[in-house]
Amino acid sequence: MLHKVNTQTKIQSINEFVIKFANVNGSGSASANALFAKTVLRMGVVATPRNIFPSNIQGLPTWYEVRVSEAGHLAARGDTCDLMVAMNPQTWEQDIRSIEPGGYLFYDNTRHVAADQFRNDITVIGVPLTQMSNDAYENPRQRQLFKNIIGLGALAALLGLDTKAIEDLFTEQFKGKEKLVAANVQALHMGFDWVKTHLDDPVHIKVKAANTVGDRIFVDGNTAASLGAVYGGATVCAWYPITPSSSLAEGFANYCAKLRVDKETDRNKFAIVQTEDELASIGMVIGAAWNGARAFTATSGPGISLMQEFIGLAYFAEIPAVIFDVQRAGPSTGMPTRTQQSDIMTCAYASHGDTKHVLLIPEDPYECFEFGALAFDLADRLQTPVFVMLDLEIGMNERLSKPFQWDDSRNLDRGKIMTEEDLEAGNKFGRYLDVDGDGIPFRTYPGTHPSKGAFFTRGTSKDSMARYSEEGKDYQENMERLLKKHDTARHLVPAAIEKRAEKPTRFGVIYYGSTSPAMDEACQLLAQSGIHVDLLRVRAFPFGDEVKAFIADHEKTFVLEQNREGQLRSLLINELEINPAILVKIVHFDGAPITVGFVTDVISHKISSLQGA
Amino acid sequence: MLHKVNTQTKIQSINEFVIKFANVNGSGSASANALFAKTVLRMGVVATPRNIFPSNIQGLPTWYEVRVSEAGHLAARGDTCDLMVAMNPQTWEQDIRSIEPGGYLFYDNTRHVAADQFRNDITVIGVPLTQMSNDAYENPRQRQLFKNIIGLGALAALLGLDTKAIEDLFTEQFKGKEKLVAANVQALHMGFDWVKTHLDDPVHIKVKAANTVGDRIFVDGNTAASLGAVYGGATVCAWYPITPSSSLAEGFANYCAKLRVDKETDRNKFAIVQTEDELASIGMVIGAAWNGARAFTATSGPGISLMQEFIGLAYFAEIPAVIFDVQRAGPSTGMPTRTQQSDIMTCAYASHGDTKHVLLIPEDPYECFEFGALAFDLADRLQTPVFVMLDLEIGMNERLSKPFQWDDSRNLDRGKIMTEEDLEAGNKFGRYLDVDGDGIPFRTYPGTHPSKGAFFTRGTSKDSMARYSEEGKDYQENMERLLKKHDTARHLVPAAIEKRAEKPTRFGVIYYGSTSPAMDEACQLLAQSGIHVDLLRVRAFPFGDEVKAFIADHEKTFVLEQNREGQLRSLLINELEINPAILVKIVHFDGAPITVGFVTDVISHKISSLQGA
Amino acid sequence: MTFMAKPKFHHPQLQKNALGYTRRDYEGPVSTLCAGCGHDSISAAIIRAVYELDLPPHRIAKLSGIGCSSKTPTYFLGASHGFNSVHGRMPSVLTGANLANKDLIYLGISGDGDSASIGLGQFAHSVRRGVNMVYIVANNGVYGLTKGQFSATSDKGAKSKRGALNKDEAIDLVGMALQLGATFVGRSFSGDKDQLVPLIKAALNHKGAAFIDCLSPCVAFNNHDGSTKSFDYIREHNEALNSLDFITGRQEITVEYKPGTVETVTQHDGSRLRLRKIADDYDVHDRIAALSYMQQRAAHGEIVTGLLYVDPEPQDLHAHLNTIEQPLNSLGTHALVPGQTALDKINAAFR
Amino acid sequence: MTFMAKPKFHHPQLQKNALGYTRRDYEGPVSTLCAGCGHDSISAAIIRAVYELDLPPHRIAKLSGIGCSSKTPTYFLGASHGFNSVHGRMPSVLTGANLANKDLIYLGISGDGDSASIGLGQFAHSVRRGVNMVYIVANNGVYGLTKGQFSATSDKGAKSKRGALNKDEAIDLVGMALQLGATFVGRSFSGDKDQLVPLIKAALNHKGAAFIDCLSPCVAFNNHDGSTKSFDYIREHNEALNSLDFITGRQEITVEYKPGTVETVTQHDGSRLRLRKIADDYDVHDRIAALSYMQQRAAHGEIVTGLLYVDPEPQDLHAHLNTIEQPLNSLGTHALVPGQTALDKINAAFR
Ligand SMILES: Cc1ncc(C[n+]2csc(CCOP(=O)(O)OP(=O)(O)O)c2C)c(N)n1
Ligand SMILES: Cc1ncc(C[n+]2csc(CCOP(=O)(O)OP(=O)(O)O)c2C)c(N)n1
Ligand code: SF4
Ligand code: SF4
Ligand SMILES: [Mg+2]
Ligand SMILES: [Mg+2]
Repeated sequence: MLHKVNTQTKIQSINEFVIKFANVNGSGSASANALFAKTVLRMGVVATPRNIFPSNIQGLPTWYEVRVSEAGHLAARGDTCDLMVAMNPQTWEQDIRSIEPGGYLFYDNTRHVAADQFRNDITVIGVPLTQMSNDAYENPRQRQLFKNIIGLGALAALLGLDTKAIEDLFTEQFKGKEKLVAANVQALHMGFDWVKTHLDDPVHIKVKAANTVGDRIFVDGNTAASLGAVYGGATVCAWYPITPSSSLAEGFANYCAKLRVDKETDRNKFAIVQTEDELASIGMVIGAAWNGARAFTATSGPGISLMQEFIGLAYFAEIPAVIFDVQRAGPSTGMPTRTQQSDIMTCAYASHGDTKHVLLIPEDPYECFEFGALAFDLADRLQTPVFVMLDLEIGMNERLSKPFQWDDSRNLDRGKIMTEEDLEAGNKFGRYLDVDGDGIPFRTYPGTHPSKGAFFTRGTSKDSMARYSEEGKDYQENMERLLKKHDTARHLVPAAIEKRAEKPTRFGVIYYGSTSPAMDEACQLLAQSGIHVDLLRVRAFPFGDEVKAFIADHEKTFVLEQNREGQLRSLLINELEINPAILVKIVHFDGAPITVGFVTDVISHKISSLQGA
Repeated sequence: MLHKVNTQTKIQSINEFVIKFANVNGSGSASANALFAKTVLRMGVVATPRNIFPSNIQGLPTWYEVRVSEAGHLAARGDTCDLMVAMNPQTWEQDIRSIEPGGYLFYDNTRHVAADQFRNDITVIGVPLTQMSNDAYENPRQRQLFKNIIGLGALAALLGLDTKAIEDLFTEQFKGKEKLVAANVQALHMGFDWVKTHLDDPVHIKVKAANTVGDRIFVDGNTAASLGAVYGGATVCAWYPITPSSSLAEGFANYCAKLRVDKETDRNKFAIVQTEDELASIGMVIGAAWNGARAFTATSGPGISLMQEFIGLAYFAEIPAVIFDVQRAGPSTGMPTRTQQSDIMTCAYASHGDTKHVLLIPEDPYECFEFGALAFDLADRLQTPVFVMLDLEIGMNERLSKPFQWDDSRNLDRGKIMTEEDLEAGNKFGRYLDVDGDGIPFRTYPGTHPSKGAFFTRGTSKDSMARYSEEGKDYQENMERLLKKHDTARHLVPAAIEKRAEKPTRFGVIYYGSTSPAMDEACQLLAQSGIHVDLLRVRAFPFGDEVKAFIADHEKTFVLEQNREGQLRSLLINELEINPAILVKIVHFDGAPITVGFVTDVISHKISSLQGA
Repeated sequence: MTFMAKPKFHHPQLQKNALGYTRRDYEGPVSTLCAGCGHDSISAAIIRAVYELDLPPHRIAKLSGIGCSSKTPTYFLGASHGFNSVHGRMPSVLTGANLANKDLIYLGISGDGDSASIGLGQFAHSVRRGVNMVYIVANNGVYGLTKGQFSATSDKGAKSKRGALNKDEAIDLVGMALQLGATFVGRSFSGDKDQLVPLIKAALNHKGAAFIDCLSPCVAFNNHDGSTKSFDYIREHNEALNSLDFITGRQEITVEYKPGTVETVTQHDGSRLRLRKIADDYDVHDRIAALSYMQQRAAHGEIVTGLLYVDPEPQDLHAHLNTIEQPLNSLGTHALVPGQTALDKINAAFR
Repeated sequence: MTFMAKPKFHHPQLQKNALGYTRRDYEGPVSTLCAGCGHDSISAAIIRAVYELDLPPHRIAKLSGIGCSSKTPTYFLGASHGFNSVHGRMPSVLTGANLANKDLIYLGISGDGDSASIGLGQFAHSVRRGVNMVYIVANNGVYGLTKGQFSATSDKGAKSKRGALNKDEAIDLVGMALQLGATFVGRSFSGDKDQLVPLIKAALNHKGAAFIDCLSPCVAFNNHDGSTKSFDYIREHNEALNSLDFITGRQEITVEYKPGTVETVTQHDGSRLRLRKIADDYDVHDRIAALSYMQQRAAHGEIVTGLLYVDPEPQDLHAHLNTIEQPLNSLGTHALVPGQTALDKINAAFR
């Protein structure tokens, strides 16, 4: 039934809106929600979903927010939605509050809700989902599951979704289980028909088929990164479960099972160990990498903290090790299911003593794949730990992304390895000799040659021939070579990407990682209101010359990040010797993904106050 | 026998010289060496010894370097010495090399050394120590031990040491074992008499009684810090052995055994646990501190790395925890018996996520005591981890220091505690409520009240009433309060100490910790050559306003530190928003203590090149 | 199947114990665990045990690591201070807390992932130090909170919900605790309150390292066929060694049993554990025999439950450290700070 | 007292083994340990074992943690790659190395502090995973390198050099290894080469997790009266279970023994362990009995040495993981990178 509650001008929109599903976790709503997003995509309209879920398994509130945008915007728009599918009584009040004026509320009116529980400025659509489901099904599990599908059917009718597309998705999902397909189709139409029968097109937000998706794929960053690890030639994965990184390791296991089992023998070209903790994970990675396999771990903040001692060892003993850090809100256990970019400093300077590490910072699933593979080449070339810095927002949400690409002529770059043949040929080998002037020495794999090339690896100081040494000179030379190596890394890591504003401007913005869609869209909005900023997306540490040049080119550069301290800004100041006065810190760190609204507001404010001054 | 080897002008000096003993570790030379330093001190002349020892137990080279300085200089002078006591054939060559032209070599000529093993520009004094000892003693252990005492006797004769002072030291050392006293006195005179009989006063370096020691005490920093912990009211110590921090925990145990055993019951007012690792150490400290005891651990770099996760917990859950970090050369295992100041960044920003910690940085044993006690008050007041940053140089070497002082009217400041009475009186309690606007909330100890004041402590996000919360607003408010608390800390920690040059200058120097004596002396030397610099010794992080003011006051400020990266400089730039261009990095990081020579040279060079420019 | 129900009591909530507290005074906020989770039954058993022992709730400190199991301290004894620390490290935090104040009762709650994987070292060392505590592992053989990976107590050959087989040897925490010198060792099942509640009561009165391995099925991720930690599997393979009555020093023993079938263990504080033996030849004071009995039965697929070992005269860490009677956290300036006079002597020794 | 001597061989150094190597080819640089340290004797035993087994030195990887014991890999097998990692974490590094290349032999050297204190968790988990390795703990009951603190294997009641008494329960690594499923478990004494060398040889040929607890006195800090890890104490309390001959598959058995006194265990690779039994009723294949025997004897103050347990058909981690025959570190682009065609399919699945 439709409550007409003093409706204001209704929001009218085709293919540009935000819908939010408020659910209880563990209630089986997730798959119906995902169907919604996929259906929109199948209709050729960009849809970007975000899961907001608690750190618990069952019974607490979760939300699934979908931004539908024919214009192609992928970012979280702001704190509000246009249509709320309110299925969770626990959060009813806050859910109602978050609807835009003129927006819509969709709810299950099986249970009566008093009139004062609504708002006057929204359109309320009640559909008796539970009742329909209970009438149609006996089994409690079925009742629960099909209620969600009935709801989807109702939404399809209200928003003009292509039911054929949904039916196709059922067919793909339940391949071989035709009965299930039929049952789902039936439930879908139950909801659809109810709306068509009882309501008179109350929702003026619509999805219309379009052509903005193209060949893009819909995938989450953890899956993409795990595939990157497969293509990067990783054979050893040692990991310990932790939100939001577990699905990266689990994704690797899935892809390996598909792509890396030897056809003839049915045996595995990979080894995956779920370890007892993060110390063991990174220890195994280091052991495997020392022994010539490509190895990685995936973790999040607490794991990074636990790995500190070992990371220092890998730095000082010069062992390639790839670490995917899917960042979440810290410090400590923090908010395990919320997103943040707050491990930047911890990773860049990980471990006691003087260290400096290489970070790769992907913006989306495409780069998760690309950097995921690249990390292994870089680690081998540089013989040092390489961090790939994802965050929960990129890692655990599916989103549209360029399709993955691979150059089949590309070979794994194993870096400077001295082989048995090289040794046999009499090549001089000193494990820590800087033969090429780039700070990167040669290494041998254990077991290479019966009498040459063996060396002892240690976390203590040594001379260039890898002999234990407590000589100040040996120590200092080695430490300086490591700095040189870090400088070499500057030229190997992905360069920052610049986007110049249409009009010349004194203002630049530096941003990175999951901030990217919000920044891109905000930049357009700002330009529309006459505010122009040049953009630089940093993709790695150490920073290339282009970063310094960009900053030098602007009177003020805003550094936009999702942490409290402005950690990348600190890195920029410290490593590029920048005057802090010209780098303006902008931070968003409440654990929710940064929104277009936030970015637009804060930059326009900052600029107007700077211009006022 | 005295080899007169083409002697140049001999070094002539009274009470100003460096003597170095080259020994093999585990050979029992340590106590004779210490007697040397103490004798000089007893003669009223300042003597500062440094142990340079390997990371092993027996058989490798060690050195004991003593700077004798009536002028009172405590720093390492440079890489050379005036008199080398060369008792270790393994290091003969480098030992000979390190003697200043015109200097002296003292060696055991029982074994013949070919003439080409010496230098032409030094005076060589051979004394048949082994032979004398073997002639006089049967037992191999006695032979070994008394050889060292015979050597001391010979040196006493050569340098003019007061044998009475040495004899007194024997008497004190072997109180109640008169036989040992007599035996040692005999050996001493054997050496003394040999020199008087066979040599004609070849050494023109002398020690003469003076009056420059005053009431100062001769003690190492670890011992001082452990005493600080006793006076600071620490009752729980959880530690794991690691060089160079073990003697701090062991010192605490010693003092507790003396000062903290209940007379009546013979039971302990302290609990010390040698844990299974550093994670357990910091975990116990956190548990004890949560439960209202003052607790600490002592460790070094690798331990700090292992503690990272727990440190983040203590920060976020706001638990006082005192951590003594006796720094050594990193990264990784690095050089465990060499000194460095390279955990500054790791400690200041310890753990993943956004964190910021309080550091206290003592310069000498006096401040080790003072800050050792103060750390507990600060930790309780601020309810956060407090690091006391020693280093091997301060921690493990005895040196002259002001005597320890205590104000008997001082009470342990337990910070904001809500007691049973407060709760009973109806005071409102919310664990994370910022009632006073300083960011510091009240806490209750577990078990305080039957029905009020209990709360749940966690590493996850919470609201101000300590209830679990994943709300962005609660999270952000809490994180901002923590920043406010950090700002409050600025006013509570020891202020930096400024020493203005005699003449106005454009140049300042910031330094800290064990760099202090070298800087002080260098400052005098520079002034003598017309170079004036103002000094600021930073004693804590966060930095007080005086630090910012000092930097603002100077065109260039040199930041002098013992690490590769210039870590304190990074902190200054980052936290005070200083333009890096005005902070000049000067680093010394080969693991040896920074020397006067280094500081003088590098500052005069930098200044002349700046003035040239 | 009472063990499947959420902790709802059939008894009147408002009956008062000797201290005048109702059972509600021992409860906490509503649990956020899955409906039917074994862990909630353990919480209920703890509430009952503490209530029945007439312990003032605020004199108990609850500590835990991270995991679904480690969340439970939020849901019981709301008037107690609690500490949800970091993953696998509850034992050290508890040890420290215990050092600070020997007068509280320390209840450590952990999971199998928390204690047998990441926390194995801390578990072992806290036990061998004899920390006076009740250490309960809510053992479901799986990582609940991270959604169903094997834990180190998963049996070799056990099947995960997704069908993977576990190939690693299982860690038997009871075996470890016995080897490491725990002075009270029991195993129970969240579904068996009659066994679990007296076991917890006895452990709470034990003045040493008391360890209880409590099987506690995870209905979300480890309650399927092929799991060896499902409700059904445990019920079928449970072999109770003995059943226990816990009698405080104050209480009188009323019921009489036939000689031989009952053993009474008197603890240091006068409380008694009355064991009704089921396995006749089992000696609850023989650590070595207990260990080998456990292992033999385990090799036959049996899960032995009950009180497995107890030392009625345990020594705890405070005894080893010879600490004073008064809690360390109650000592003030006067007791702790030696003052300038002492310092003068110390200074003199350094000249 | 040969065990007191520095590793100097009475046999001619230059005699060649089947591979044409002399014993010198298995040595390393001069040890920097204290003269008389038990650890040096273990190094010597390793050198002899590897030499006599005709193993090419470079096919062995030596890994260790931190401590005097962990330094020893520098001093033997100079032609092997070595890895002196971080304190207590050798097991994970070794496991990773093993995963990368199953064709090398992995020799892990650790200390009692390294394995029983900080490294207990990694020790336990590497053992329960069945990593194919020889894991030797040079057990001196003390922290040598940090100058004499108690380690977790110090016996309760043992006295430190400074006179302090240890109050904590000792951790018995052999007991742990047995419980955790090690497939080869032995204990020996650095002073008893005749026992130690064949034990190491047998372990090197064992294709699973082989653990040897080797008592190895610290002459600097734990060789005094009151120590239970001194040379004298160990010699007096040593109870050898059996003595072992290791016979490779190639060798013939020549000497005959009376039936009953000798047991021959044939390993998977055809090598044989010939055990001359001293304790008659001891069954080297019964894990549970072994454990309880150990503990019983330990309770009587005896240190049982010898081969304590062996499974002649062990399964190792690679078997569990079903990895291919070829070492993973030898796989190249072709074997590992699926290429664009596969990617096209994957992309399609995401539309
Ligand atoms: C250092 C660290 N690593 C990983 C995690 C993620 N994590 C949270 S709970 C958990 C496992 C919990 O398993 P268990 O202790 O058995 O508890 P259960 O949920 O099964 O009751 C893990 C791995 C974490 N919180 N901290
Ligand atoms: C993380 C860390 N903590 C502490 C130390 C200091 N440390 C070096 S060796 C050692 C103990 C070694 O004892 P053990 O393993 O028994 O070897 P031993 O020297 O007795 O052979 C310790 C605590 C360290 N290197 N790293
Ligand atoms: S996931 Fe398992 S362990 Fe966690 S609450 Fe649910 S049933 Fe309990
Ligand atoms: S200190 Fe002990 S363990 Fe270390 S080398 Fe010396 S004798 Fe061996
Ligand atoms: Mg579990
Ligand atoms: Mg040891």
